[in-house]
Amino acid sequence: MADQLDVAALGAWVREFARSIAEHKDELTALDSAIGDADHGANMDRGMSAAVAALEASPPADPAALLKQVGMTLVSKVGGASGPLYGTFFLRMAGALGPDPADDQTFARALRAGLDGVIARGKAEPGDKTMLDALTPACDALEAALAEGQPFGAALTAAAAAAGEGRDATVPLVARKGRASYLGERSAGHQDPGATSTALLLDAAVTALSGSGG
Amino acid sequence: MADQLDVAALGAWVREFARSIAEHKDELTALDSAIGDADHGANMDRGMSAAVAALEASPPADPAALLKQVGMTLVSKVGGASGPLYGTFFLRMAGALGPDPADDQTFARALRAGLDGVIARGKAEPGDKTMLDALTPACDALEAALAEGQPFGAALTAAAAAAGEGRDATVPLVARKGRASYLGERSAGHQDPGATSTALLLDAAVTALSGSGG
Amino acid sequence: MKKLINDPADVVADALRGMAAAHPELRIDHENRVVFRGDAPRQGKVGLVSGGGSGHEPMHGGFVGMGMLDAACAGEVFTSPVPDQMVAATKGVDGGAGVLHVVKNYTGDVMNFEMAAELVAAESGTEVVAVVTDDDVAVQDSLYTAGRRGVGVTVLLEKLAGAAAEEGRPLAEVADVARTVNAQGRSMGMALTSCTVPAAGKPTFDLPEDEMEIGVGIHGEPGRRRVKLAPAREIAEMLVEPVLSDLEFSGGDGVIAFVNGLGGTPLIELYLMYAEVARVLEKSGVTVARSLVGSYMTSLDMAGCSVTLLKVDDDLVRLWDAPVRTPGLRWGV
Amino acid sequence: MKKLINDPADVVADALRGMAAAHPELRIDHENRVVFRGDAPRQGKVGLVSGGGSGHEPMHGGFVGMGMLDAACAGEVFTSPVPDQMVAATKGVDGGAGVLHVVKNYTGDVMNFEMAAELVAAESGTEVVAVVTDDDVAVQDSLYTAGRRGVGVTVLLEKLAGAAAEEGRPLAEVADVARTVNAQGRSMGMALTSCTVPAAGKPTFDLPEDEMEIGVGIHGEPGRRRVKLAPAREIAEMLVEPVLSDLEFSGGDGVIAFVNGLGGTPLIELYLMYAEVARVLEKSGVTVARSLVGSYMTSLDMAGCSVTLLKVDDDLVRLWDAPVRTPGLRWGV
Ligand SMILES: Nc1ncnc2c1ncn2[C@@H]1O[C@H](COP(=O)(O)OP(=O)(O)O)[C@@H](O)[C@H]1O
Ligand SMILES: Nc1ncnc2c1ncn2[C@@H]1O[C@H](COP(=O)(O)OP(=O)(O)O)[C@@H](O)[C@H]1O
Ligand SMILES: [Mg+2]
Ligand SMILES: [Mg+2]
Ligand SMILES: [Mg+2]
Ligand SMILES: [Mg+2]
Repeated sequence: MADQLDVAALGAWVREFARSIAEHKDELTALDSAIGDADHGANMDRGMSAAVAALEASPPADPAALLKQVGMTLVSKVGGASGPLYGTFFLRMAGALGPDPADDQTFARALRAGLDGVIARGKAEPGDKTMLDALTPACDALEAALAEGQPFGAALTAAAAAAGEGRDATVPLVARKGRASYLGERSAGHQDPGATSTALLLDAAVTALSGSGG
Repeated sequence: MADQLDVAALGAWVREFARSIAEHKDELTALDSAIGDADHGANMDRGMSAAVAALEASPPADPAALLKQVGMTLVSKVGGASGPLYGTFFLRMAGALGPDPADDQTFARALRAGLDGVIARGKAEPGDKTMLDALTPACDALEAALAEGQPFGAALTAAAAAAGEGRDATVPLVARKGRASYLGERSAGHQDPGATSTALLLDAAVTALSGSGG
Repeated sequence: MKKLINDPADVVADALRGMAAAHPELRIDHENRVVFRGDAPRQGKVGLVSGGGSGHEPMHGGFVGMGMLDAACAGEVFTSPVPDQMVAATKGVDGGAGVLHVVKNYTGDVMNFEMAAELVAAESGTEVVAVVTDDDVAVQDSLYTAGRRGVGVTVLLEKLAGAAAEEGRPLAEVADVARTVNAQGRSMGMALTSCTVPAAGKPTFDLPEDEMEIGVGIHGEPGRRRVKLAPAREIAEMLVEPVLSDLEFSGGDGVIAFVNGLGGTPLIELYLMYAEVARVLEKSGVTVARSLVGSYMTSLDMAGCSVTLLKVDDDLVRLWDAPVRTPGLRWGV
Repeated sequence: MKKLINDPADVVADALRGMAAAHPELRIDHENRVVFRGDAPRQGKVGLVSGGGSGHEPMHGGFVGMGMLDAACAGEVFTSPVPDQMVAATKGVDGGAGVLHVVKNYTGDVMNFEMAAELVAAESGTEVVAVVTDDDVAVQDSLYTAGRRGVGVTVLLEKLAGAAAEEGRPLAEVADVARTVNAQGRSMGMALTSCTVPAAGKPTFDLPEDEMEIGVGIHGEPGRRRVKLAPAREIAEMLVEPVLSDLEFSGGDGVIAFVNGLGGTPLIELYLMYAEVARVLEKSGVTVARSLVGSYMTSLDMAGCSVTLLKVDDDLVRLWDAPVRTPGLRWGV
């Protein structure tokens, strides 16, 4: 079934991401303490709680409206680097989705659009030790798996695994973007907080969307 | 020999007091940390070092001049409560001594004059948990021992013992004067720093003057 | 001990060098450690002299200037200055109209200022009046003790009496303003951490992570009681209630409300405390005529704050609003 | 965590309530967390808007007022404000002569201000120019990185560009002043202790009793290197040397020398540091035209300081001396 990614499914994804962020809040802040300013957990949790509250308060009618609402909420509630970046990510995803439930390919294209939005907004490249280091391999893996004809659930699992590997691979990197870049060489040896929250986003997709794809 | 308390002997007393203060500086400051502002060691050490330096720089000609110089130095170098109090103590002692070497009785009278000066300046009473609680019993003991006809060394030893007992007896007291009074009941259970330095003053007299008296 | 200092013994001298470099409009007598107004003595104006131990900056040196003090004597850290300094300051600001000594009620400060006044009286015809501040309600007032400490009211008094002197009022009136301010002001402080005296090298007292001291002064002396850490709104009550129950503050022309930081507490927390203090005052029917929020009377690096309330009338409000130009307080000029 | 706060989540809102209570001359939009000049918008005057994460008080809200900012947006602690706030601020100060955004160079701040400018452009005809400060020599400048942080120069820029706007200069000239200030200023900071972010509840980094961080910013991020504690005179050299070797400061009309406290450091230590900084500058042939010593851009309760030097000419000195009336900086009025 290639058209199961409806507003309910995407809403479940957003809720699962919010739950997971709340669960990992302290871990994200601890990572941000080592090479940043100790607020990534609080930022993401404030934003995703607000996104879920907005879903409750005014349930969006379709997938595009839902992700747009999430993006707008993040832009107007988070601030910092993660607010505009995750906000742009969801807004661009929304722009790539129509009002109808999405199929696997549409979802993958939307994820890529989100990634492009993050690049346009933040001007980082893979290897800069940012969330891109999790998001880029995740997009690549999702597209590759779908191209190989894997089922959506398996493709998402591959994407989440790639995101996790990308997150782990940030450890040895010297940061070139974001706050961690101020540390120069001292940023090496620490995992990037944004890549960590992005890996949680992909894990949430596995949990919430695996049963929905085609 | 009742006229051995000459300028050399009194100078030795002042030097021995300065040495002892320097040795006990941290202890005095620790006592003042518990119920005051952590400066009694530094205050006394600054003052007595300056007093000794002044003795070196311009050696006074006689006992009165010597103790006056010490008192003036303390008044103009120490500040805080101990500066005016110890300063007044030495100035009043100086006033009670003549230019000639003192005998035992004259020394005892001078010590009493110093004590009266501390009372006049600080308006405290025995039992207020101040240096008076060491100085008052020391004066009393010195006078009593001399009245009994004890030799000067033994009388000084009795005075120093009384000062030590007075110092110890400050522990349970609730302070009514000085900074410790701000603590109210919480000042009980701590030894008074000023009574402690005063006991050192009497110990220094034993060390430096015992051989000089009659 | 973590401090931006050189040798602990040189802290006061080194800081005065910095003040001199940063404030060419002041004249600093480094030998006597007196900060003078650049234009002291002002002929015909009552001279205001204060001073005390160092470690409370900007008090007192930072309050020297037009509309406030004419000179301030800097003692060693937490140690009253010596009479020689006060004599030099008094002579240096004597413009023929007499000199007011503003003295905080500590045994050492009172005795040293007394000795200075005796020396001035013996040496010259300068008329000196001393006013002693003793506004700390944390300390029980009694004839048989050293009495209350002088704390936050001192800052307000130096501003208000300074304005009165600047207006040209005679010594007796300036002293009256000072006495009125002391009589109508009360303070209470608290500490989250101890301070560290440079010469001592370690914190004056230990305070567990979950406790605070209520009723501290400004010299690192422990407070009246130790209690569990509490939210700012409860701390505000612990500080304001004893002040309000010591003196009637409601009615009249209102109060100057002063939330003071003790040196290690950032401004964001002081504003937050002020919000809570203002709430308690409103609940209690006390009108705020003017307010002051900041670290004006510190206790080295101590984290904590104090609250001072001063009952004011029209005249005091006018004196408060009068121009002042000092490193620490500046407005209307 | 020892702080004068209520719920860590409410720190910014609570502190803004305190600012509002303490400064009736300002107008605070609590919903958008924007501090406005009471008389904003001023017709015909270029509007100055800044903002950033909270935890740096008095920056930026304390610099709102005559001669400096027209509005400041307060983000969460150490988190850039969101575009909605900046849009509200920009609209609220638009007096028809355009609006200058003063943005510190942090990824979040830059992106949020960019989005705000896009929104303003889409919604209205208000002309907006953004100037980004990036004066921190602790960070290597490179096209391939986020670049240098904006630190101490921001305070000086807000004063100087604010004075230019107050004089009635047009947007392009005000922006020129701002760009010149950023181009001619450099800073370097150090920490004796970490700060504690309220929501995190514990120090951002651990620093042993005998070590300090050199090259820190104002968000509790660790510095460039960790070294043994040193006397103030050596610290002054560690801070001033990299600044002097990054830009030629000698000759000309001299510099504004700014020693800034990071929140947990008392004024006595800042004056002491200023004495040492002045000594290094004198030795290096740099003339100090004006100075500023105090805690103007803090990093919560961090103990430490930063040094900023700004090359000035006659015009900048005149703009520096021009009247300013804000909670944080006040003179000449
Ligand atoms: N230019 C950028 N492009 C992509 N991601 C970035 C960029 N800058 C920072 N990030 C991501 O943002 C994360 C930090 O987010 P957060 O802590 O919420 O914001 P801030 O850095 O403003 O405190 C970093 O760990 C990094 O993954
Ligand atoms: N009024 C007083 N009369 C006599 N001694 C006093 C009085 N007040 C204080 N002292 C003595 O002074 C000592 C403290 O001296 P010091 O610490 O040097 O000065 P300060 O209290 O000003 O810091 C106290 O321990 C006490 O013995
Ligand atoms: Mg962060
Ligand atoms: Mg003491
Ligand atoms: Mg003292
Ligand atoms: Mg942040």
